[in-house]
Amino acid sequence: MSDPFTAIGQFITDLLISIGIDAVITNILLTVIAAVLLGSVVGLVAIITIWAERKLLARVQDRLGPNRVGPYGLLQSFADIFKLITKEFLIPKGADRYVFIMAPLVVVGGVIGLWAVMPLAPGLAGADINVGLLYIIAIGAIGTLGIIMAGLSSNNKYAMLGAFRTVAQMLSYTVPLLLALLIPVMLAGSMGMTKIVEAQSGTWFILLAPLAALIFFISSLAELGRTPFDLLEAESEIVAGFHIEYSGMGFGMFMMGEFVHAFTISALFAVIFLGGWQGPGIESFPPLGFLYFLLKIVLVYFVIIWIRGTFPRIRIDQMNSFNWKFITPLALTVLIVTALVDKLAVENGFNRTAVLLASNAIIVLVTAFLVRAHAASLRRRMEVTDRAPIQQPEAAGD
Amino acid sequence: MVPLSWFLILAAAIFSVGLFGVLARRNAIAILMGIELMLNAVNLNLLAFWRYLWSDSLTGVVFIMIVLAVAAAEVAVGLALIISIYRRRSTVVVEEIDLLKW
Amino acid sequence: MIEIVAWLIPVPPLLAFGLIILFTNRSNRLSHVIGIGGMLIAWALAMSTFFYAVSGGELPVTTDVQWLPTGDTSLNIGTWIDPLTAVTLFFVAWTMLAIFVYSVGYHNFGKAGDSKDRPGLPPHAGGIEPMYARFFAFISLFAFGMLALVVTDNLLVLFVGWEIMGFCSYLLIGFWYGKDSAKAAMVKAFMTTRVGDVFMLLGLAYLYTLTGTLTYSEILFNPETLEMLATTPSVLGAGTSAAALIALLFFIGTVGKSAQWPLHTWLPDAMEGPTPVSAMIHAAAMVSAGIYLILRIFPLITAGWHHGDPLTEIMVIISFVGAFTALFASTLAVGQNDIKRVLAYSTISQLGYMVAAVGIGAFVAAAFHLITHAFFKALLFLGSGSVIHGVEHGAHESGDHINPNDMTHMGGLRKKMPLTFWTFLIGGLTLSGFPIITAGFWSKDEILAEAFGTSHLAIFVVLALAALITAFYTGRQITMTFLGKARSKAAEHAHESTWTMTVPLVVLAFFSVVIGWAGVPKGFPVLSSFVPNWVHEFVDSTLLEHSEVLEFNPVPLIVSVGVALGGLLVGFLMYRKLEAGAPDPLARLGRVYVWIQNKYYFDELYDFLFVRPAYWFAETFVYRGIDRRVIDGFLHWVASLAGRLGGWLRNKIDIPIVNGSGDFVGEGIKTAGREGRVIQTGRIQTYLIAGVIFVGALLSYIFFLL
Amino acid sequence: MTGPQIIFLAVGAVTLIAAIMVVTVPRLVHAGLWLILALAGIAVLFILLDNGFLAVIQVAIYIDAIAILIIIGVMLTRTAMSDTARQINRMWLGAAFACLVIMAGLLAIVSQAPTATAGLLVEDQVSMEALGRVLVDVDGFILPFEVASVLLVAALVGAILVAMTPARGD
Repeated sequence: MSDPFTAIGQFITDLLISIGIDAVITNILLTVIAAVLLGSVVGLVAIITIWAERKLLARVQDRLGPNRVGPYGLLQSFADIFKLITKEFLIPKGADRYVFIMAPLVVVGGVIGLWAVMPLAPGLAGADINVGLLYIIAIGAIGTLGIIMAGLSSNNKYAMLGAFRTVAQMLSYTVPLLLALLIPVMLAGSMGMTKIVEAQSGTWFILLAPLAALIFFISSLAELGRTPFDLLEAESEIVAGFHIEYSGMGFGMFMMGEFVHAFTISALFAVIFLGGWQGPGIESFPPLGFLYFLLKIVLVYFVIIWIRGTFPRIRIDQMNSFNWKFITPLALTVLIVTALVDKLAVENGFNRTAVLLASNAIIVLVTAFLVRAHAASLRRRMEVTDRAPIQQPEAAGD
Repeated sequence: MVPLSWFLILAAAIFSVGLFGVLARRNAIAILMGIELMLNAVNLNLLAFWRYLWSDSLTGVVFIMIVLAVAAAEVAVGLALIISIYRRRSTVVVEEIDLLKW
Repeated sequence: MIEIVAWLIPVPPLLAFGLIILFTNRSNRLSHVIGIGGMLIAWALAMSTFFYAVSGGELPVTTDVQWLPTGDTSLNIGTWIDPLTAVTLFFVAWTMLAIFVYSVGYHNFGKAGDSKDRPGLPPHAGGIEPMYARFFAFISLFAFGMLALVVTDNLLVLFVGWEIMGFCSYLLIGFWYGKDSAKAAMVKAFMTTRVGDVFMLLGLAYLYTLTGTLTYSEILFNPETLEMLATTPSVLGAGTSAAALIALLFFIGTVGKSAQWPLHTWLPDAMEGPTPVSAMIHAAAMVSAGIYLILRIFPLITAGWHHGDPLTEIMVIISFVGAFTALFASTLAVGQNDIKRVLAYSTISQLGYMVAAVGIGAFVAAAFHLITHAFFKALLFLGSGSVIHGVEHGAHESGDHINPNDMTHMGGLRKKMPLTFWTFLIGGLTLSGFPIITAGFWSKDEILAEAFGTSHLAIFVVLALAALITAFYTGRQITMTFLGKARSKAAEHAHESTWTMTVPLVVLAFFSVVIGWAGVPKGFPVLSSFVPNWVHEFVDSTLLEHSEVLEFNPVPLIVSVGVALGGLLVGFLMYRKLEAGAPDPLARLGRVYVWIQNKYYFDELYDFLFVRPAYWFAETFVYRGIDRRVIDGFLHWVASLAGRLGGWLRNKIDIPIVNGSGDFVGEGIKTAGREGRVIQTGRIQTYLIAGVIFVGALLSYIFFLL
Repeated sequence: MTGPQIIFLAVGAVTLIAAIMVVTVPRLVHAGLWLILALAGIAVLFILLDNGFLAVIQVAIYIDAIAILIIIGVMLTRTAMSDTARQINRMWLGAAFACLVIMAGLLAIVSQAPTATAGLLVEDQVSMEALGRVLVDVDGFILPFEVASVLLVAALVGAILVAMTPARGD
């Protein structure tokens, strides 16, 4: 019982062959089964996370949350899904029909596609390719495409504006995200997801690269379009953003895409910075790794919900300047410093964790000092110009 | 195994299609798209040759990476130019951008 | 180790200058901390160098690196520490440090600034100087120039430091550029010293063409080079050697820098600057630099001359200029009522002593007097600044608006400003050469003894006379300023200055007394058995050819004591009972006094001789004659000629021939263009199609037809 | 017909059709979306050529960046040219002829191409590490690599400068 997943796979293969199916086709069938299974499970996860999110948000806001349907309102999400399915999927007049229909599919497909390379437990990963992280980046941006398609095809200016904002935000925050991801790649020496998890058998990367983890987390929030970066669907400004014209299951798909994306990002964070399925006892019983992985995902997801419950939304000019003037330069600095320090530390026999942590701490201190100095100068300028506004909101990305 | 010539024929076809886009489209952005198609056809060609004839060195792959970088730069500058022209002259039709004609 | 220290000495003030000018000029406190800190570091380095030198360290310490290759030769930059450098560093560092500290109090640091104060004008209500930080930047740069000049090992860097100081003195004399007089003074000082500097540069160039080097060790301490220079006839021919000509050119630089007759007129006007600047220019740095230069090139001046020989022409010139200046300037000092101007003329006169000493070959005596003079003159200037400061405050309090520099309005300040009085008294006595206890006595006595001992009686008499007058005006100044009764309300309300001003006074007073004891001449009754003539032995070791120590002779001693005491006494007696508003007792001299008060009309003479002819020349000759008539006329002639020629060419050649053919070609091209322009659609796509079809044709040719 | 050949034919057909749609559909937005499909097809062909890395890069750069940028460009300028306007210029017949000429020329050259079969790939030679090393190797491609990075920076700055809204009063 050392590797149950292989054993199960072997069992199914044997079963199919015993029925009399060709070995090649068996292999293909097995892959298809695994893919469908993984996709469905991940899709279903959304139902649970929606309930969890509503419940937790309610607690944060001192409310009860869903509590009518089922125990603790557990069946609330199912009720919602039934409602959405039974509603008509309206296609607005003048809309670009096929693009309009395809947009939610692309969004959900892009998100679920990410799970193809996610290492779930020791020896259990959809496809352990050597450019896993790059794949994540590439496929992760497909969602942007879906949003653009939705915005374009809706024949609605709010949808269009929402799509613009989304694209601007997502493209911008991909830069620090990529830079932050390069650091774990450097530390692990590979882009393969399994290799990255294995490299964290000793120390999790969040200890080696806390700043990278923070940058990754923030950029991911922006990619997700979650609070505080939820200006793509800021109701007060652009009603509901790109999915304003969607109803029924089309809207449901976007919702699902969003929640699954959040869940996926939590999983990614767990894999890259929290050691994935690493934990005590996995050598003797590998399925334990899956449990650890799930626990870590839940932990990160909780933090995301927590932030959603407590942070206000930022303005679009703040979103842009925060990215280009703060987080991207910081990510670059951290990348360079980590590369140098890691190389030198390993060569000179220092304790890697201590040195990297110290370098991160120094960067934090310097950054804090610079930010303080900048704020002081802003304040001075404000005093000089008296009550004149410091800064006109810059024109948005259009 | 796929014969090398299949790749080359496909690449030639895509290249010609892209060239047609460049030659016949009126919209500047559509012309850009045509150029992208041509570049991709070239990339396909390069990779096919690399795989079939020179897979012991990485020259082909590096060449493709450079093409990718150039393509990215080209699109960025090209789009910037188009948008700049659009702002000043409210047109993206290349036939109407003829200030320097005669 | 000591080599590095020598390199580092000028650096801190330069850094301080940069820091203050670029970064800290908004913060007065930070600026003076940096300025004084820089000077303090430089002082510490200079002291360590000095003590290395006097404690028997191996001298000279020298280092150099290549700076500027110039073909066959290369200009090096380096340091040179020998006994002369060491003692110069000693007094420069001390006096400069004192001046830096003194400036804090002088510019009223810590007092609130008056809103009416404007940069470029002295603060008028005792508030802080508006350009406080800038002042420290300037004096830091000045200190850099001086220290670089002292520690360098070649004449080129010496010249660079020299010019930096010239520039700084320009800035500092005109520090209060809002005053017209200050503006005029800064220009005058700059232009006058420039006259000397040009000659000095000529000397440098000449020296360089002859020897191919400007390094001390290769010229001044190389007997072969000196011999070569002494025997080479100069470009002037007629018996003057190259060495003499170069020395003369350098000496003219000194005349400018050290304000010797006839280029002395800028120095009294330079009193327009703040008093620390006066002290800086007249004691520690700039004028000392002039003397330092002729001491430095002493081997060059005396090339081919040996002790006991009759003086060479160049030495005669130098000693004459020096002695004349000493007497001449001291008489001028008598007629001045401005407390700082008296000191200015006194400085000129004392510098004349040193120049005269160099002229008669008394190297050690000149160096010794340079040191003592630096201390006591800095002390006197800072003391006078303290007095002016006190009287100014008194003027503010009593509302009695008088010129705070004018001694006729002072009197009785002894009680009001005791510390200033005692230190000023020490300085004054030192200046006049009060016997035994003061340093000035020993140094001046040594010069007189040298002049007497080497039988240059004319020089001796002139200098002794100058010493008498010096003692007289010193007595006059002290009496008018401190003794008797207050002759104005301002003087009654004067009070002592802050500690930052008085502490430097005390330090300088200490040195003014003590330094002399290092130079008690050999054979002096009683005393010489206690203290050796340390200065003579140490400083003399600078030179290759050591001078013999003169036998002790009581005549100059008696003369010296006599003139000092006599002068002081006469001064005291004459001015003891000076009443407010009463005419100066010297006015009884009649016309002579008027001449003295007007500085022998030298300014007017120069105005008449140089300035106005220059204006006239520029206006009448250059502008009207050359510019308008000759050059403009020529241009007009050329222009009209060109015009006429052009007309002819146009009518005969251009229109029929050139235009005709041009029009034909142009019209032809135009027609061709009109017909052919349909091909140019302006659309890249069209061209591309054409290009592609051509490429296709080419391909098919290559693959199917070849 | 082996598996890869079937896949190639399917993907190649899709790619070629997508490419033709790119240059012919009147709605530019659709052209952009077809472009994405064509680029994705190329990426799949890259995988068929045993270079997963370039396939992922193709997706990341062409689809995520370039294609989306082009679609944004289309959206930004969509008022300048309505989708019902003529999209093909008057000389399209000439252009088509020229393309056919080029295509014929290329095919003629292809017909002379060697009929090589793919050798086995040595895993070390396609690994990213090897690629990374050869890119910064002095004997490798460091100069083109650096030049390309300079080009990218220049393009970045230039694009911003060109597209920047001119300051008021300009």
